[in-house]
Amino acid sequence: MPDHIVTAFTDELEHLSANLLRMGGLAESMIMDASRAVATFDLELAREVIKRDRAIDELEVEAEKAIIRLIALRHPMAGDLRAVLGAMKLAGDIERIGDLCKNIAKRCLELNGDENRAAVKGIERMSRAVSHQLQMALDCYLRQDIEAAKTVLDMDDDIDDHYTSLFRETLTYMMEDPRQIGSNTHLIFMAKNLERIGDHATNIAKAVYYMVTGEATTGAKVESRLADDEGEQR
Amino acid sequence: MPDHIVTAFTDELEHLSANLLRMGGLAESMIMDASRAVATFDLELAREVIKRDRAIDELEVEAEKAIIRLIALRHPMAGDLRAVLGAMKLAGDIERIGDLCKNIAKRCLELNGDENRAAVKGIERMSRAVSHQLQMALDCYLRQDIEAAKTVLDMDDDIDDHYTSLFRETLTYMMEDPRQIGSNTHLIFMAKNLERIGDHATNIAKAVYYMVTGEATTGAKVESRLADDEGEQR
Amino acid sequence: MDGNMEHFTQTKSSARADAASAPIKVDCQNIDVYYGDKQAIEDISLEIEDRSVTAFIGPSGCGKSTFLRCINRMNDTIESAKVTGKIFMDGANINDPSIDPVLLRSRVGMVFQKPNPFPKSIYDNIAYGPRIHGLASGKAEMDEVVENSLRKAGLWEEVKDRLPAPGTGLSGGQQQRLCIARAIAVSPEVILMDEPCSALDPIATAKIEELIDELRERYCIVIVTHSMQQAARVSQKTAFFHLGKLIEYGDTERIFTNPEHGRTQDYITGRFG
Amino acid sequence: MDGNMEHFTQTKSSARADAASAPIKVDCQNIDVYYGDKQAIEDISLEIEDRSVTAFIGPSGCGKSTFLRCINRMNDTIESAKVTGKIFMDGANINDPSIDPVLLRSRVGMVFQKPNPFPKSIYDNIAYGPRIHGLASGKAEMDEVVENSLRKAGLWEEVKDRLPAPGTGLSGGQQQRLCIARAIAVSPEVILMDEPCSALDPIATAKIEELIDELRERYCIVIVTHSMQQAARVSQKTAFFHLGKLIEYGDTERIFTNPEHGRTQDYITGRFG
Amino acid sequence: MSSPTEGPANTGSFVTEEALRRLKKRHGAEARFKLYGQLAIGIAIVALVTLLISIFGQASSAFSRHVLSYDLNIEASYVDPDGTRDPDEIARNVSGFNLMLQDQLADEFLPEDADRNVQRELYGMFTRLAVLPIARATADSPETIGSEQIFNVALADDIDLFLKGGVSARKSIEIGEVAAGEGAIESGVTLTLASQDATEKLGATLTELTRTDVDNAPAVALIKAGNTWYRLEGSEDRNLSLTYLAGPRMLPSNGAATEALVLAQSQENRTVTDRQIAWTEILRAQGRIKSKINTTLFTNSDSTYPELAGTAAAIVGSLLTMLVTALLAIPVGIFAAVYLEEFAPKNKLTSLIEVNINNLAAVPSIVFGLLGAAVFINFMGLPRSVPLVGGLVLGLLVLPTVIIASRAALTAVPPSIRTAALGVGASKTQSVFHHVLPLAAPGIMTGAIIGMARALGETAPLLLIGMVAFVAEVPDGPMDESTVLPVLIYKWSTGAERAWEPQTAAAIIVLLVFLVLMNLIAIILRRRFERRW
Amino acid sequence: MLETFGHLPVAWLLFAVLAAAAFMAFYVGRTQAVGIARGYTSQLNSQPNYHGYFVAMATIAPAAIILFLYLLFGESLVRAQIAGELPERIRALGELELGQYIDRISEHATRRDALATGNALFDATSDRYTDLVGLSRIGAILLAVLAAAGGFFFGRSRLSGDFRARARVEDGIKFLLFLCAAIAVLTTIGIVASLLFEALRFFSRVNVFSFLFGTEWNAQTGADFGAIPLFFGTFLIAFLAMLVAAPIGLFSAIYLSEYASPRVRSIVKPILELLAGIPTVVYGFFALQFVAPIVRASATWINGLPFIPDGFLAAQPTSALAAGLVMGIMIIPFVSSLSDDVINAVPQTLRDGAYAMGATKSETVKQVVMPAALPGVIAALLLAVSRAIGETMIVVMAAGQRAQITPDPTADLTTITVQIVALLTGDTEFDSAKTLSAFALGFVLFIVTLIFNLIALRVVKKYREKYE
Repeated sequence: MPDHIVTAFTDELEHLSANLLRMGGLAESMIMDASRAVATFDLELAREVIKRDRAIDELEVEAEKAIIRLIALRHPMAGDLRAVLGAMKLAGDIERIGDLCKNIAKRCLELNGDENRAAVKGIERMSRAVSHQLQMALDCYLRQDIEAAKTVLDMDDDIDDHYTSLFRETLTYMMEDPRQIGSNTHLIFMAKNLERIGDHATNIAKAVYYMVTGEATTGAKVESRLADDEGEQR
Repeated sequence: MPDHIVTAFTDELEHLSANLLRMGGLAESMIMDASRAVATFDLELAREVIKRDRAIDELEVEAEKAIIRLIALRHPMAGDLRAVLGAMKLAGDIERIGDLCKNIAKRCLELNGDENRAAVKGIERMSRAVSHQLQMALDCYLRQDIEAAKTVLDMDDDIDDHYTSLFRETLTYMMEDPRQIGSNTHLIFMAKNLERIGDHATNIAKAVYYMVTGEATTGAKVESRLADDEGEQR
Repeated sequence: MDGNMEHFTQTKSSARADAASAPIKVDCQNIDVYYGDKQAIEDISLEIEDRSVTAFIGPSGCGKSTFLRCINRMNDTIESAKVTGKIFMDGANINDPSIDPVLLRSRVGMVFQKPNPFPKSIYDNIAYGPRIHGLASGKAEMDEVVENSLRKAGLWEEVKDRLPAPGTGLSGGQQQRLCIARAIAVSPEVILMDEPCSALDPIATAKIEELIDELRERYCIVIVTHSMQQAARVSQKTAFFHLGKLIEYGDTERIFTNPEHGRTQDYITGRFG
Repeated sequence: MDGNMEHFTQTKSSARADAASAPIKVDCQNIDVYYGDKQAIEDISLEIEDRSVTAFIGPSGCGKSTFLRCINRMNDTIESAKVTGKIFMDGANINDPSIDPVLLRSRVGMVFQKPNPFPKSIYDNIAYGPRIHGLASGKAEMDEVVENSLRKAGLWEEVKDRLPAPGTGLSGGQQQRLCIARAIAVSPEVILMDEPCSALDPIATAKIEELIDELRERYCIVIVTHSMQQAARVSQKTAFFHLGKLIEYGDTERIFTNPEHGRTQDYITGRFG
Repeated sequence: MSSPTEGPANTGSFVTEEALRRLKKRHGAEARFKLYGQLAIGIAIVALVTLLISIFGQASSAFSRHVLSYDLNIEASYVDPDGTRDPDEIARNVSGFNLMLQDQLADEFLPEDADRNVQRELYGMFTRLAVLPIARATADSPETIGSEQIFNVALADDIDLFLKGGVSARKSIEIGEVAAGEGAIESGVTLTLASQDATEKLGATLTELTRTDVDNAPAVALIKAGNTWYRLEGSEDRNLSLTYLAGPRMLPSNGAATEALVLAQSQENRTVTDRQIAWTEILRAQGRIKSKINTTLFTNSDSTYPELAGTAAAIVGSLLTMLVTALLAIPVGIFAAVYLEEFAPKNKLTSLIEVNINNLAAVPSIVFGLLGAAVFINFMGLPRSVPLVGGLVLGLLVLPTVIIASRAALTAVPPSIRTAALGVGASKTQSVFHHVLPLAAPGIMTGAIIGMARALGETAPLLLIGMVAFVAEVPDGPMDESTVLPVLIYKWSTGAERAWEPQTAAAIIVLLVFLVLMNLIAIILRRRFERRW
Repeated sequence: MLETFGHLPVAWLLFAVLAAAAFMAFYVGRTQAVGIARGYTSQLNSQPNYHGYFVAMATIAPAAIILFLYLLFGESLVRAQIAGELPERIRALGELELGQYIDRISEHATRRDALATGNALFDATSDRYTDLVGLSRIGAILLAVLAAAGGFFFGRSRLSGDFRARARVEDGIKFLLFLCAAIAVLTTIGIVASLLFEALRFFSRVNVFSFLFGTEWNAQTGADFGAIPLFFGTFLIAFLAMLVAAPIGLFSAIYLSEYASPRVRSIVKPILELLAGIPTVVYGFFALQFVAPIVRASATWINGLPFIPDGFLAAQPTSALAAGLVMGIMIIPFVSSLSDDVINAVPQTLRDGAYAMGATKSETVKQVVMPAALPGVIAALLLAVSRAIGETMIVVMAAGQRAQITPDPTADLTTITVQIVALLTGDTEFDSAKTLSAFALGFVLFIVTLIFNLIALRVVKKYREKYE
């Protein structure tokens, strides 16, 4: 697409999208760091991740302001409008991802370090998958690539499967060793959080799809599928 | 505020807000019904609640369309713009509330009916509080009342306390009776969901606050507090 | 033609159906317009729905006004203009030489860029059309026509106490509404508006837009505007013109959120040039 | 309000060059303007920042143009107009009788609603100002002034091959940019624009807006516009006028998202009337 | 139709029979209305064409003039009785030349004993001043005295008019050969024609022309038999009784060809006598009468004799007057317009000035004449009949016109140009003199020229300041007595002799040519520089 | 020496000297300004040229004023001096004769080739006169040169970097422009004053009422001054003229502005304008030579018809009808072009509005354009009437001289303007009632046309404002 006659408009849009990508990058690193903190029981790292959420939040505030500013002052239309509204969704989702990572890190502080290794491994594996999904989603935002966005949507099924098996597994450990119930519950919540991060990554992909095609993100079919992801059972 | 010269604009805004209130009403009833289904172990009611989420989703799709339409065709400014953007947040939050209720209902189907009554009672109590909070939030949206909105923000602390105690309680039950770990985990998740619903109600109040005052919802202080609500510990 | 008109009145009387089921009111087929040697409109075909507002947008000189003026044959009054193609209104080709443009124009009202009330009283401004077409057979009936037209144009309350005052004494926005009332007075079926708000300030503009929205319930309205925002606000259908060609035509909402054609997108988002 | 502004400008500064550090260029104090017996401007005080765009908006007849014309004393050319109050530009009160309005106008350029190039060549259009002010002492120097001005106005590439062609032969948008170049040629410090795009189509408008955005880096620009959207797009500060009074003045972003005053809100959201 | 106010539902009513009938009527009215317009324009154009045709028709005869080319024996006794050969003396001796011409003509055409009336008739074929060119030519080259020179002598205006077909309706017919002629030249001749037909033809022509005459006076026939001219006194069968008029004093020989010139009017009712006609015909038959382009119209000044009167003095007078007018009206008018349009404060006083100027433009021109008479002549004591006063009066007369035209041209310059100039820091005066005035210049010049054209055609005020005086000399300067073209036209048109009519028409054409030229310049200016905003 | 000056064509000489002085002053001023600015001319308040203009202005203006005053009063001074020097017996002659005597001296003295008359006193006075004129001229010129020099140095002294030379120069220009505008006003004052003055003199001899309401007019004999027949003739002819001009002019204008194609318009309009460009004297000739005989013949023919009483129509060689018809033709373009302007000023949007309502062209014209243009059209007609009333040459040549009141248009009638011309042509003395009556008539004419014009112009102005 050619540039706007008013270059400031293009600049602002580009600045917004760069901001979002920065946020996305931060979120990605938070996912990895949080899971590493869990796996290595690195409380320092966990605390650092918690702190890092502040940065994402600030970026989101900035992005939201920029978006309101764009809508109020530039009156974006057509593709531009979709880009701005999509960015709004994106910012919200990434911010939530940040929150969820922070939550994982916080729960990490509650662990005692001798949790079931298999479950911890599961968390780590899952976080890798989720992080990959987010990376893909951000990539398809950068490239405005709807084919990639569709793949991201598909990836979500795997993550849900991960979560379901992790949930079952952890439940089993809990039954085996009731003393571990407390920390295992935290593990379940971590898994749940990762699963939610996956959902948000999916949302990002949906937003990209909307931006590019103009077709509603909230299209009935896709929506219902994603809403169901809420629960771990189907 | 006087009406717009172009009455169709006022009409559309009012229609949007009516829609949101309808959504809110639906969500409110879903909270109550879901908790009742849990308390009375009424699987029929649970199934009905699950079905009802569809209606909220549809309303949200409609609201989102109306919002895009408003932004694209009417170019809302100042208060109108805030109302529209706020409505966008509201719609998302209420839709999430619906999802969470559906999740509670779904988990209800997983229960076996002989869970710890105290915990179930706890869920019921908590859902009453949450429902009340949501009602208040919607009310302050209807009346655009920032004082009420502030009260809603305060109410969230109670709910968090509720959740924390419920979590501890259920954990104790789980340790006492490992066979109940599965269903108790569901109860914990239900409580977590209710707590999340409370967060969304808080979000609604924040949105109202933004709509009316124009001060950023994402104002650093409020934001950090709400982000912390994410975790059950403080 | 008699039969046609009857048909028309029937479809009209079938109340205000929803916009979606609105029948086609004007069907333009392969319209070309030449000014001398210069081709101003190139092969435009377009169906305009009844009881809705259709907006023509496009950069200046794109031919949108020229095309609008085809619909009531105002181009006939320009010496050098030549129009080819067919425009069916209720099945009759209005470009047919047998159609008297004088009669046609009583069925297709027009409102211009600059408010142009006749230098007569407000009353006479409205009564002029019905008078030349013999639409009212007495003073009482004429009073009724005048009142109704002014009411429909949302001007009655503002002017009812000074009907004998000159129309040129009104404010710009009121003048434009007076012109709309004047157009309404001859009970047209189609109302053409050629940038009706470009000479008005935002408030008067908003009032006219409100009026247009109300009139949509009874008339087929076509509006040319160089303000995309206005097109977005008032119209149900939007046609985008460029260099005398029709680039894209469709639901306003779609055009402004998800246009199909790259040129449209570029124009709407301010990327032209 | 001051605190707010500071807060705002700071958050903005992360995105763009800081407009906050811009000093005050024009300081208007208690300006009243009378046309005969009619008071057109009532006690307006306003500080205009250097190197930024300040937009004046308001319904027609609100006095925004009148106020603009105080800044280069164009109201002096209207017989019945009487201006009181002080306007300091770099510390000197320009309303002082010892100030020659003619010299003032060479420091405060003005661009008008309708593009008004002189019916001379493009070159002479630009060269006229420097010539009467003795700003260029030879042909070569003048050529340079002309080229620089045209470049700054983004017109050089389009017209460099036809400098001797008449300025009136350009398109509307080009003419307006020519007028801006002409204003720039006398090296003004402030540029006043009185609805510079109201006679132009959206594309030409966008180009002018782009130009204004570029010029902001060197000049203090004040623009009157009846298009709120335009004010939103181009300005950093916005002043809302109503019935000759300044209702609200502040950062554009704030005015358009969160105006303090009810009247501003009503006007901006289209609730006036 | 139920109620017309129900909205579009009743639009079908437009195509009722009633509506169609109305439409037909409306289109009928349309056609009639258009016809009125065409008629109006038609009438206006016909009026113009009639006017031009009638004037050009009249004038056409004034542009040529008949002269007698006469070989004159310049006799010293007449022209230079003192024998000084002083050119001035010779030139001044008009009566000598005149006498010489008369005597030599008498020698050729009259018998010794011709009575004074006949002599006067002969001399009446020339005006006294007709010899002026001969006198001047002789004065220029005195050596020609005593020799025979061929001169073109202007014929009297009546003779000229006769030769151009004027004076009286007439018809020339052949009436066969002479069968017999008897009687005496002095007492009357009886002529017998060869053919009866010819006699009848003559009779028929006589009655025909008698009928055409307004006064119903009997027609007159002049008979030419051989080279001798007679007047027909009566006829009986083929016998015509004739009176000798002119030509060889001999009876016609048998078989000589005869012609009859039948004139509708008898000589009592016309300005040319029978005998003069006869002489004219004889001279013409000899080829000594020539038609020449009438240069005197341009070279001569006014004269009491139409054939010698010219427009030279009036043209120069007009030019001098216009010069004064232009010097007054154009700069003052433009400056005044600039002041009023650009500088004058808008107050009661200036609006009064404005009203005053507009009124002044519509004040009847004769009032300016009164002003001139009262102020310039009576009060200031300036001489009458001089271009200076005329120019001043006309200058004041066209001043409002120039001001109004200039103001219109100035107003036509869009205000945006002024604000543009002010906007780049030009002063008011600079904006006016650098931008507005140059742009308005074509319009101003057009207005000025049109104003001058009006002044050129103006008559009435000049009558009142005495420019109607008889001026025989080309004026030297603005303080010389002079007249102007339109006044000359007025004066000539009141002349008693009919010959003044074509002369007047010719002068009109001269005036019109000047006006057309000026308007042409104005049109070219307008065409070339006109700018539409 | 004095004598030489007394005869010199000083005007040209002075003009040249002043021009040279101005040029020099300009150059000096400009150079000085450049010097002040040291090359940075943009530092100056005004451009160097304006400093030049200022000095030039300062130099010429006082000199010009002195010379102008000299032109106005110089001769009076000389004459007063001469009058003072004349011997007692001549001074005792009385003002009028003394004045005439000095007139003769002055005339004699200013004639370069004047010969001595032989009258010693006269010749001496004449010489003295010449000397005095020369002296006064030298004085005036010296004064002017001094003033110019003073102005020059004053002007130079004012120059500085801050000096607003441009403003001063522009004030000067504005004053000059104002003077020019004042001339137009002075003209009106002159008209009113002179007419009023002479008319009052007339009314001091003839009763106002007998002038305004008397029905007998015999001014040439100086007997009767009842102007009613003149008023009647004037208005009858104007009425006849309007009868021709109004419909034709109006319909032409309508046709041209509304119906005619640009081509037809471009041909017909100049033709109509041609009618306006023809001098009135030509129309007079046309009326006299062409129309009057036709009118007379027609009248004779009508008189000859059965049922028409003998001598029903006067059938005079000059007649009101002939003058009226031709005047009507003359006024056609006046009406049509004024109406055309007015009709064209009606905005096209109004027509579009009517067409868009389904009006036909003639309906648009009759019901929208003409009502909108009506004030303007009425004003045009009023102006035309005023023109017809004031028209002179046509009536002078074709209307006749007989002051009578008759409704018969073929009779010869006289008008105000005819009588003015008749009374004032040829040598006139400004003392007789006969001459003065012309001014009284002129005054009436002026007032009547003024009223028409005022009304018309007012209407036109209102009309213009409406569409601006």
